[in-house]
Amino acid sequence: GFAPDGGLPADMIYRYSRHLLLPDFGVEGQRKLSQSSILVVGAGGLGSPVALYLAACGVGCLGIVDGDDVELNNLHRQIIHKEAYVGKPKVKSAADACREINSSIKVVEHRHTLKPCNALEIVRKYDIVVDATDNLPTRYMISDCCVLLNKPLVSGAALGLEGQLTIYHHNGSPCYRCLFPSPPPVAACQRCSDSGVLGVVPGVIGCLQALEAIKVATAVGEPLCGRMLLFDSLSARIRTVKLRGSLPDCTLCGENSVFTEQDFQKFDYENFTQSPMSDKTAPSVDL
Amino acid sequence: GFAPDGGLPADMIYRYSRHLLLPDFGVEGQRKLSQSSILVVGAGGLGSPVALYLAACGVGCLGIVDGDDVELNNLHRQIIHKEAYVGKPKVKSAADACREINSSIKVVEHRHTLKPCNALEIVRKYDIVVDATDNLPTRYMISDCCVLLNKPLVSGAALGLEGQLTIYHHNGSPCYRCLFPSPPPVAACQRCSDSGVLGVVPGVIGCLQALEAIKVATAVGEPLCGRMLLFDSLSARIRTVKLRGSLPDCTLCGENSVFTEQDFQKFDYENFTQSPMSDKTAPSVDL
Amino acid sequence: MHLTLEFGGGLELLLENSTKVHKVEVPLKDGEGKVPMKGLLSWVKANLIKERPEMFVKGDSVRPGVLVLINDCDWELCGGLDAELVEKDVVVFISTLHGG
Amino acid sequence: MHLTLEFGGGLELLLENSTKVHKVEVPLKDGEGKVPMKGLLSWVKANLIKERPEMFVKGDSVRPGVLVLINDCDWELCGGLDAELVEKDVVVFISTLHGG
Ligand SMILES: [Zn+2]
Ligand SMILES: [Zn+2]
Repeated sequence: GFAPDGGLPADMIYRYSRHLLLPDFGVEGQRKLSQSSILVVGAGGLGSPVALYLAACGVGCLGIVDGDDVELNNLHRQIIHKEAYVGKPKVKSAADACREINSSIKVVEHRHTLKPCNALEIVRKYDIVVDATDNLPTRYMISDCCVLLNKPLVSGAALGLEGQLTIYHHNGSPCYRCLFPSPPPVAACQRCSDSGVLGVVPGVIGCLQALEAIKVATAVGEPLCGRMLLFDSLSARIRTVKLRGSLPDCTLCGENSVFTEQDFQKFDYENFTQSPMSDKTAPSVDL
Repeated sequence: GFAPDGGLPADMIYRYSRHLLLPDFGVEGQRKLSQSSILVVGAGGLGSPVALYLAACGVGCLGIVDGDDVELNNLHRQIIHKEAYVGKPKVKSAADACREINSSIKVVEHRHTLKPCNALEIVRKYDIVVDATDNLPTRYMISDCCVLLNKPLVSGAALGLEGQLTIYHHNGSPCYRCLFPSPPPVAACQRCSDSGVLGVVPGVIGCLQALEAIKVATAVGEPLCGRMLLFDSLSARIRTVKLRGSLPDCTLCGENSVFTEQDFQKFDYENFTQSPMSDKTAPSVDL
Repeated sequence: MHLTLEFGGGLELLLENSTKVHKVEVPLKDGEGKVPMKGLLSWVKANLIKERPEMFVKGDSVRPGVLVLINDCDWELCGGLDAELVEKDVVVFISTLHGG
Repeated sequence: MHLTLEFGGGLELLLENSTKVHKVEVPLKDGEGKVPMKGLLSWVKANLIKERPEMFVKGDSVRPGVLVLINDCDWELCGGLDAELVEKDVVVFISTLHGG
């Protein structure tokens, strides 16, 4: 990283020279990156490119949280994991891969499933949160947690041949509950294990999540606040649409919200969404 | 891969189950992928995600061609290379990484800079070519070679904070010379080593190149033929624009073209573009 | 009135042949040059949705988890159910994704 | 005539403050409601390009390596230099990239 006096050591100048040459980014952008801490929730299809690109680009502290182990049917899209890590914790696999490409940053392993009982403690340590998870209750939970702790949330999702991306709770943008005050019916909660996902689709969305996290960390460019990117891989069409802002009467981020950290820790997200927090169902492929 | 009788072995059903579940992709898509051979030219910023995602998704034969060695200042964006490979050939580094995530596919190392004298021989062996290079003369050369051998060319580029993507010479789409019959002035030929590049920008374009290569290989979806994707990372805007088709009077792909394989082997691309085929200039970062 | 309707995020599965883009002609009421979103939802439910209508509508509105965009803008910014559509508007219905 | 002009791929560096998007009012010739691309190029060169005009134009046209898009469509499909612009058109000038 940077020296305490803020100067750039010679090996860092060389490693990041292609960033330092960018007029819109430069030394100041690299310095802000090196001083930022980013938590990636989920080391799966989205989390793979997010963690690799954030590690490569020189984020100061990269946290990865995931409670699952690597499985062979993850490998078609989760490019951070090697076959040798099948059966081992995803967090360990992902953190090792990040250290192999950049030993100069700090990589922190949180080998847990993020839950209401541990989320506040973990998320509190970071400046920016990236939602790279795969299920609905966790998405509500992470958004609520980020509102309580006032952290920007770079949220991506991918399923089938489509992807979506936005930044919640930053620069006036809505939180997840502003957009979706009530959860969808259970039948609408499709998962990758139910419906499949083309491997490179979370790759595209994950790279874009890393980009947005970098933009938030460095204050370079216009982050996707109050906008959502919609990706349709079949037609190669990507549109960016305008979203509502944070709603004054939102039960979480609204001005009269009474939702506390204690409420959060007791909230039953699986019951709220009628949907489990893990995506481990074995797929039934009928050939 | 698939068994000779076309059946899917049980471990492949499990590995690719999330693809097999996709109605638009399914067993037939996976079979076509496993029977396809794709050449990635360049194992750099674009080639890193292209090679990783093509290996992960189960392309039958993945060729990688690059004559350079890994340098420390590549690592901020070239996520396929580990620090341990600095100073070693990029092709070896990239191929090892691909084998680590999928030992069931064939990975071929071409440890050369692609040149008019070797391009025909190498490209001829593959069904689809991905241009993941970093310089103008090589882009003309690969396009000419793909026209001569009638191969679809998935071409991506990234510089600074922007990226571009299209498929040349496929389904009536133009070749590089249809769009750019004359090369630009030398002063317009900026490189990553001159102007810098934000690391994740080639990540986004490379993932999209892998996607388009998969769509061409499987005949799923509408590939980016006769269209170009323009990516501006600062504004997070991605537009897809309509391009001209193949020009009847193009000197390369036009109906009256007289350009032969012999002409190709003798053509001086560096002289034509007044620009060198390698991007090795050390950057001068003035801090 | 000529409108372009697009369905995504899985909602296209409720439509014939899972077609995502529909160029449609929505009838106007006498003397009016506009169609309110409320009217469009009824029309879509009656004319395009082929199965499981509860995956598209709930009560008067779309079901929770569906974003509605009028000319690439969240319908909440345009009046929601009371938003008035005009000739050649593009309306997108997209189900939010949770996978990764 | 009101037009939106966008510059990318490095061409924005030729403009004031490297601004990419320019909403401009291009004067019409007497009695005409349209501006040909040829006329727009001259107007851009005279009014927007602040340095190195040879990086934007060559002869009557744009320099090699620049793509011109009228309403997201390659100008070669719209008549090239003779294409006629109308009110509210969006014209993009983008330099092709070679890096990776
Ligand atoms: Zn809210
Ligand atoms: Zn041609």
